[in-house]
Amino acid sequence: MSGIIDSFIPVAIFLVFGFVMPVATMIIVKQISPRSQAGRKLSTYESGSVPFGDARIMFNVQYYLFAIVFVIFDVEVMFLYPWVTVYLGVDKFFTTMSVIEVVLFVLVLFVGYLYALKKGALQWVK
Amino acid sequence: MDYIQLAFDLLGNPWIRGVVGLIVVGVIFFSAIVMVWLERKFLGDIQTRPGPNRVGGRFGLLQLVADAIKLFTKEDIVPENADKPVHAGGPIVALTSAFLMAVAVPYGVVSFEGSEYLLAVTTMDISALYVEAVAAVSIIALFMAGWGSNNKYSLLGAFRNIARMLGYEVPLGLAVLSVAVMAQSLDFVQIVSRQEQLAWFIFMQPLGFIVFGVALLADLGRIPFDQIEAEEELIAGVFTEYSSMRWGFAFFAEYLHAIVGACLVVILFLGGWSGLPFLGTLFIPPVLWFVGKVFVVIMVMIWIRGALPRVRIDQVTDLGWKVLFPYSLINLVWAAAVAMVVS
Amino acid sequence: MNGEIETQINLKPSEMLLHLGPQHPLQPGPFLLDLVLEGETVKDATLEMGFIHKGIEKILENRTYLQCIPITDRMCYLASISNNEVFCSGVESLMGIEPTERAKYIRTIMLELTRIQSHLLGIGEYATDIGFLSMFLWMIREREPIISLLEMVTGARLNHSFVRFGGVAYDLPAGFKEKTLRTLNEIRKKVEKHDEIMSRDSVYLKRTKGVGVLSRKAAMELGVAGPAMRGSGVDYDIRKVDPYLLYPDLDFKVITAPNGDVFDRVKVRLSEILESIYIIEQCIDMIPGGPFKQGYNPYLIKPKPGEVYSRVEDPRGEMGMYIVSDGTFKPYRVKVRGPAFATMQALPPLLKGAYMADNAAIASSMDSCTSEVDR
Amino acid sequence: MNTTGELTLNMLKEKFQVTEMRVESPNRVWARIAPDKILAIAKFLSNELEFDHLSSIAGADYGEALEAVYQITAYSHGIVLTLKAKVPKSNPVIDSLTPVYWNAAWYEREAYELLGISFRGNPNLAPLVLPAEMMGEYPLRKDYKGYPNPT
Repeated sequence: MSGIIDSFIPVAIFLVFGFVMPVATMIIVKQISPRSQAGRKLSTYESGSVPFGDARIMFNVQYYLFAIVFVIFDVEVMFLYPWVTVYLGVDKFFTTMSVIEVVLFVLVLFVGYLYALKKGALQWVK
Repeated sequence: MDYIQLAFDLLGNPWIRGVVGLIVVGVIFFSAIVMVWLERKFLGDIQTRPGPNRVGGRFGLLQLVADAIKLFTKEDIVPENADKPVHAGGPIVALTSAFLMAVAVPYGVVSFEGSEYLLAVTTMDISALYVEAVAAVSIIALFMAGWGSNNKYSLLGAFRNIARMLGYEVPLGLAVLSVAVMAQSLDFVQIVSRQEQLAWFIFMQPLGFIVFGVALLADLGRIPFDQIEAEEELIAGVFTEYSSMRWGFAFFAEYLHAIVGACLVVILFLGGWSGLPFLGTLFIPPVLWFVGKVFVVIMVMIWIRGALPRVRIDQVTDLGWKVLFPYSLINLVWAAAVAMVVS
Repeated sequence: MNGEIETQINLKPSEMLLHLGPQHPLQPGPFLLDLVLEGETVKDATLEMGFIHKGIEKILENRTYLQCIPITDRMCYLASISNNEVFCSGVESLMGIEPTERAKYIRTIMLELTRIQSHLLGIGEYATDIGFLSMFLWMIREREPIISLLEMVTGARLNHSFVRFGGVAYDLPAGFKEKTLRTLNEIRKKVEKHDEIMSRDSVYLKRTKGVGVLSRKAAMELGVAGPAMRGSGVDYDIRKVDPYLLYPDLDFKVITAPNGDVFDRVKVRLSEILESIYIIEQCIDMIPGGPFKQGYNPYLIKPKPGEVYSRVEDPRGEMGMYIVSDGTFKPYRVKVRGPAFATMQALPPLLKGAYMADNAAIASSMDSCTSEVDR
Repeated sequence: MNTTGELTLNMLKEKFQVTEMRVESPNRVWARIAPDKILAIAKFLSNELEFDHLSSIAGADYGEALEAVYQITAYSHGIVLTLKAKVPKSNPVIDSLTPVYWNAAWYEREAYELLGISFRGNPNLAPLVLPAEMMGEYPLRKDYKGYPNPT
């Protein structure tokens, strides 16, 4: 147990550093960079035109479809991670069984993929 | 000699190793600077122009220093209707994600008085999974940047980023998985030592290497896949509204990701820090092997950037879902079969 | 300027109005392209011009004929010799004179050199717009010797002001023939190489084949000009249809391509470069001696009252000028019909229904020049 | 070629009672038409005589009257038919050619804002190259004094 914690202590240090360093740098930058008072500099850039409407609109559902398909497949991939380290386990029977199970699993995954493909969920709509 | 021994012992303590490991941040920052310089120079060569040649002598060695000074002294502008915390958070999260990736990457081994010491900030038994997980955080970082800016170009870029990255995370994960199947471990150190026993995994599963390489390029957003920053379409994509060092962080995060990505390619497929077998008698320290291979991978990335036009976003998602995903599944089955035969 | 348009537009909640311009990396010059986007698809496009309107037609009315020539350069610096040529040939026919035999040859060679360099830059800009920066810089490198050749003859790199009424400003310098032949040989080899890249690279083909298709019928209806038109399979070239200078006697083909997509438009330009090289090589061996301009005082030009419509094949298409003379030292009215104007006009219908990502490819494959539209 | 140009003019003369016309050169023919007949003539030209390309629409200011000048050409032959239609300056209205030639739209917009010739039937007669606040200035008219102050 302590081994795992030991390996993640540096991660924690890096995490803290990763948040502190940019913030500290930005504080320094704020001190040394010039300020101008022009108001229009604060408007969003839109090729020199005045922006029309809000950028945060109801966006095309297409992007969400990709996300949903992704969630399904990525979770399935996650299930495979523990399997890879143990499937050559103790004896031949165990190995055979685990391989058969995983082949079935991947097949189901693949059928799901084919379904999504047929349904056009992965098709970029025009 | 005892001092060195003592130093190694001290580095066994995770706290000390973590703090000392911050040097790695400096090192990869420096290598990012080198990579930017290399990219400009090498791209210049490809495009028959000199590249940077004004600051720092004929080779423009100090160009990046000049750029950094410029970024530091530029005004930091946040658009008035931006979501300020999200806008500020984007580059920071991207940078942090790059740092967290760098933690788990081992850079080689050092032999000292008969025993071998690993050059890595931390070792963990699931480092492959861990690196992939923290790498995926950068998707959120880019989306934060795009959404927070309240700029239409940025938002389009952010959505493109999501659509693209999602398509490539799965093949990328499956490619890492195939390596793990062969190595019987998710630990980078184990993966490298397994390659020393067998052969480099690029020879064992070339398909996996191709899938991983393409997916990695897409994840990094380098040129055939740089739709989120496609200049002629979206100005600077998600980073349109960034200026000063805020933009600098985003820029650096991109290059840090590229370097760590190159390290991953080397560790997973090119045998890590192990030398070429037929050069066995030639003594080159493992770290140099590692650095050399990373260098080669980076040069190939730059070369690809010089040689290819940009792919359209729908073609990108098509490639991810309809080509790479089935191939990565095939490769997984292949890898599992080979692993069973080998063991 | 865009105020009244926006009030007319009713957007659906999922649609977004995106301004491309007047300052956008895609654009060769400022114009405003308003896109209504749904996701990544362009639902509607409106184009507005006039950000750099220079009033050249009005300026020309207030200059003597000779003073007009440098002004015509400024319409589009990539085609300044064709702009000179169309103005001068119009005034020549008003005056009832002909350029000397030697001047005809020099003018033809210069026009073709202009075409080559304009196409090279056009293809280069287009290449950056599809994210192919290397090709842009290669094209710039290839263009450089051509510019040097033009500079060698005219003394200027871009705004040449070289053509005169009944002749040209200067004679060809010594060694021009050898240098031209040598340069063109190199350019031909390089262009053939780029042509090979552009017809075999699979990523490039995916980006351009079948994108922005302008059918033969639509092209004729929209009245686009030059390579954009020939890329749609219409063999319309002023050099053949309404020949001027030496073109009736020269041997050359009108390059066309059948499909009318982005790929074909660029392909036509590449092939036209090779065809232009061939034309110059024909001319350069046969340049006769004799005077290079008519012997009269160019400052005192006073054509008879009348009007004329002269046209030439600009690198971008049909360049026409309608000149009215009232018998004084200054033209009464000059109307410029630029090829870019016709091409720009066809852009909004072409963009409708395209991907946002293809905008850049389509717009720059038309190779339009804002400066000329806003003359 | 010469005959084709002349033939065209003769047909115009028969059908539309055009009186003032001339053949300037083999490839250039010229006719002055009544402004109310422009649309009918254009339809006739494009449908029956293969004049399927509108090169440009210019305008000119002749003191008391404005003139719309049409250069009508073809993709298949090199004849440029110049049609001139005089409209009074007090009420410069003429039919738009957009039903026949799609690309007339922008030329008409340009002539409209620079010279003030109004084209009846143009779908979007908005200023193209001038800013909206300069409408009504008509810079290409001979009596234009400059904006905002003459230089």
